[in-house]
Amino acid sequence: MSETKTTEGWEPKIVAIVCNWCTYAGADLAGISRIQYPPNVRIVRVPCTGRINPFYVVKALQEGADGVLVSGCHPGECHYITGNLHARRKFAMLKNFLSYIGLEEDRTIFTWVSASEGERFAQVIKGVTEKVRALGPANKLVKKIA
Amino acid sequence: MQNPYIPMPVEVIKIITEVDTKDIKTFRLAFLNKEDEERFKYTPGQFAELSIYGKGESPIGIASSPTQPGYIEFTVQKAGVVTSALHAMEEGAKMGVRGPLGNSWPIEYLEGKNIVIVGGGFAFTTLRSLLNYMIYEENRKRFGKITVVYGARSPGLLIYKDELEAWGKRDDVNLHVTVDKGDETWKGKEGFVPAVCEEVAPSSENAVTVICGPPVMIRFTLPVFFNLGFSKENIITSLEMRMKCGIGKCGRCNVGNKYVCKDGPVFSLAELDQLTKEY
Amino acid sequence: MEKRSIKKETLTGIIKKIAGEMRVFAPVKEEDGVFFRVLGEGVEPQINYANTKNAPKNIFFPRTEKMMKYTRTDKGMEFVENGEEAKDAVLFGARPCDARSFVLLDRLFDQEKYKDPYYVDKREKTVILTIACVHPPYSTCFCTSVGGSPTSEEGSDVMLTDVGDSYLVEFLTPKGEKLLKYFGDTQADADAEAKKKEIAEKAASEIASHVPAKEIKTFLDENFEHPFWDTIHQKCLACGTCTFLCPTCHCFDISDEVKGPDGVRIRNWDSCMFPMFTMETSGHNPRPSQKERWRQRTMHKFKYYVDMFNAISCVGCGRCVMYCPVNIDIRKIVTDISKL
Amino acid sequence: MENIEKKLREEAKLLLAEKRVDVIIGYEKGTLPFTATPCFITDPENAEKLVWNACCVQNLAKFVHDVISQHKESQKRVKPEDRKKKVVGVVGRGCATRSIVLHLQEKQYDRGDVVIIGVPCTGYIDGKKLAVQIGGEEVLEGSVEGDQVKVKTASGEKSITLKDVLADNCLTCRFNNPIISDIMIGENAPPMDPDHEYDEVGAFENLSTEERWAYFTKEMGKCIRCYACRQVCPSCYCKVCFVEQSQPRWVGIGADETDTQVFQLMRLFHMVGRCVDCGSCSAVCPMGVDLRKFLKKLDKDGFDLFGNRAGSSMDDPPPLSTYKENDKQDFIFDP
Repeated sequence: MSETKTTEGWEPKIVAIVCNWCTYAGADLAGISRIQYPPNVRIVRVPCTGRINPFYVVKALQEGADGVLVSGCHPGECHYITGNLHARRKFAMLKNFLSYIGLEEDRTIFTWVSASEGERFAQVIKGVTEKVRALGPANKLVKKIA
Repeated sequence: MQNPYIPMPVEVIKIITEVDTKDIKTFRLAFLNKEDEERFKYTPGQFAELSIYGKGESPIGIASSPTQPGYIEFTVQKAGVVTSALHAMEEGAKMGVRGPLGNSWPIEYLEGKNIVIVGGGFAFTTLRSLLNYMIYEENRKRFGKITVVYGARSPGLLIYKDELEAWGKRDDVNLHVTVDKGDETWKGKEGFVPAVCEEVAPSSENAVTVICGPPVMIRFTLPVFFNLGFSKENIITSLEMRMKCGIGKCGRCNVGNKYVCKDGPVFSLAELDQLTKEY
Repeated sequence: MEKRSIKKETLTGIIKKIAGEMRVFAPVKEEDGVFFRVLGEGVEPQINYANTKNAPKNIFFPRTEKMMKYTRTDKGMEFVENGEEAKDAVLFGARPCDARSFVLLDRLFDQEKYKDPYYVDKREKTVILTIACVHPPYSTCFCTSVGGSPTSEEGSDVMLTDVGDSYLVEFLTPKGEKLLKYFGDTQADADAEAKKKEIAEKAASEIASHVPAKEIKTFLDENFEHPFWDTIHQKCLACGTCTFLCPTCHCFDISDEVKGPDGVRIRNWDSCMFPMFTMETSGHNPRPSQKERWRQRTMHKFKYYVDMFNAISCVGCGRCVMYCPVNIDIRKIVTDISKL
Repeated sequence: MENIEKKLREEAKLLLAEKRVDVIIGYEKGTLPFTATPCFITDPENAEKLVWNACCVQNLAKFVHDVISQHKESQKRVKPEDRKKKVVGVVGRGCATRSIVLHLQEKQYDRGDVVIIGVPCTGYIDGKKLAVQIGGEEVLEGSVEGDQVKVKTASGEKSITLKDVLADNCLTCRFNNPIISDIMIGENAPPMDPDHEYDEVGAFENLSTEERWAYFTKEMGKCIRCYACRQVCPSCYCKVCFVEQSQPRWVGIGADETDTQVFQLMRLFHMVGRCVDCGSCSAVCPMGVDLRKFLKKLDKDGFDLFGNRAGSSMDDPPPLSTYKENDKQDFIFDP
């Protein structure tokens, strides 16, 4: 960790794209239970991880997110039966591919959090924030204008 | 070097919702810089690029008349990115206008002649500009008899309702408003524009007809005017094309050896005959 | 007209010297091709090359260009400023066909009523140094068929001709003479000029492709509808390779981009080969298939441009012939039309 | 090869004459040396134009899709009882038939809409490799004689070993014989060298993150957004590509280099389980962007993770349209 890029006053911006039925409810539970977690995530709620176009992840990165988290129901618990299983394939490919073209592996993170896992949600956010913080501000694929 | 791509800043001073479906609105714009208003000297039939920063530009016919100083008006249907953004605007919003662009209705040619205006749907905008220009007190005597046939699909889709009423009361404008299908409150004509034109049967004697409307209306109206004896030189219409630059550079509105934005959009039928059928 | 003679080996040095003082665009070797690029320090300008892959039009008319900037305020987006103004520059190493393309583009971009300020500004501030083709670079070259020649001076401010052991440097315009000081004091002798004349004739005679480009206008005038158009497009991929590499294609699109509080209006190359080019918001497309698009491209180059600006909008560089992925050969199209 | 060409012409002529197909999509000689170009033959007499050689580059399945979908579109304006079927014949090498399999799996048309004249393939010449071999000179004349390529340039004649100029995807091709066909011309071609197909990807994976990023940005920096790669790709058949969608607009087209990176990245990603490694996109790119370096990675991962090779069998559906309960999920973050 000799060359970790940290900018003065910089806080990681993380976009969390989560499914409505499990992870979003999990986040709710974390809130209701007053479990503390870092304020670095912006949550985008979608019906199901199966609905997430991989472009969402790339677009978030291009618009300046330092990290993107995608989280849905655990396998077997999808509200739409198999949406997350389809998503799992997509994200396995996407994560490998983004890493292959030279993006830092920890910029994109995938996980499962169920509706009852408020604690796990907080742990995930903590973990993701730490990982992204260690990477420093995103500078690849980030759109600049003017 | 004057940069023809830079819009002039304007403020939306009034928004009028024209139709029941709320997807056609008239925007009244006032220039923020006085000198821009001077620069923007237009003739009925011309258009301008309405510019919403961050969304882009959209070419729209000017609906107001140069005889109405202090503002310009555009009647816009909500369709694409820019027009949707425009429809989301509120009075007081700032935007840009670039123009006036294109040629215009041939005012000089129309002078001293009887004029038949035929409009359908919301394509009536630049015809309204022309009509208001002609009936302006100082201009009225320059033109002969004025007949107007204007149609929309339903009463709720007629635009400029207040003006229609005012024009109807004038004895120097022969106005016929029709709808494809009326409703319980509608007391006017029912029927398609071509049929009404046939019924009204304006004389072709020293007359010019100016037509603007959906392609299908134009297609069925033209034979009516041929039968009435109008020559191709005396049937004038305005073309629509996808445009970007508005000044004959970007190439997309190129039809034959003309650029619709620069050499048009107004063409007589005689001129259109010379043009390749690619519009 | 000033004429100088320089030793061949001094040319690179001269160009580098100019590049030290102003922006120089020059052919530069990049991987498997030669491209016009801004000549950076330590980079060798190519002198003995056939022709560049990209046409130099991108210097005056870049693939993407800022037209204006705006910014978000409390009252919505507000205009901030125009795009950047051009600086004095030199375009070195254009081939006569490419130099000629600017004369054709001028007719569109530099009109009396509407000047395109972005193009005109850069064009006016750039001196064009052309290297005459002593031999036609490619067998696909057909400049002589469309009004040019391997030694055509049209569009050039300075022309360099390899006359054996030296370059004959001809300063053709006052703009070109601004560069006089870089080219020494050796006046060109009559010998060099005679040599050049010889070269011009020889080079023109070596052009292998002959295309009846001027003869097809009458056919095009009358045959907007013709079965010929029904098949030429079949294999076209509807990509923009031909139009993007063409030195005279100039169609563009204008679009807005925003990020955070900043926005720009930019223009980008567009292509009549793209289905979306003429697609209207309503869904109506006046040129609904590749057939109409190919007819447009052919007509625009060999008829409409002639009608409008009295010149064929093609300089015969052969790039579209060489790089079309499916080998749609404009030479063949023109020749086939001439036989109809 | 000549024998194959002769038989190909005979079969094509017969198919057209017997009206079993309405058009045959094949290759004909181009106007430049070493070019063969797609052609559309409707008249049996013109079947003579067909060629089959190492200059036939493009994946013709693209045109099969285009012709059939355009025909179907045009039939929408015809009364149901008057609608006609159009059968397309196509000269199908291994990769083209893989694309057709993919089209069939993706329900783009029916098996009965296409008649495949299968041809064995020994690879095509990569123009860029050839250019390197002859020092960037223009090819004035050229021919392929056995395993030698004879080239004439301004500086003289040269003979090059065919294998040295074959496209990379051909050299390591696993499916150089048709997957499916209705008529097979000639014997199956000998196998190429598929054992090494992922060598390049493996080497690239071993580079550092920054090296990979540098390469990606360098390659994408060449792109001029002419979309030739997309247009030539048989798997890119969306009616409106995401690049051209305006509401919402997914990706910009100019100002910033990341737009081009994102365009390429997402187009490439759309090829998961759908790229047949025909090499057409790389072959047509006027700027020489190394697209295959990235596409091959998707192919490799698709096989490693899901055991799928795009279009290699009618029974093996595209991997992203299906799933297995026990798919690997070691990438899932577990705090």
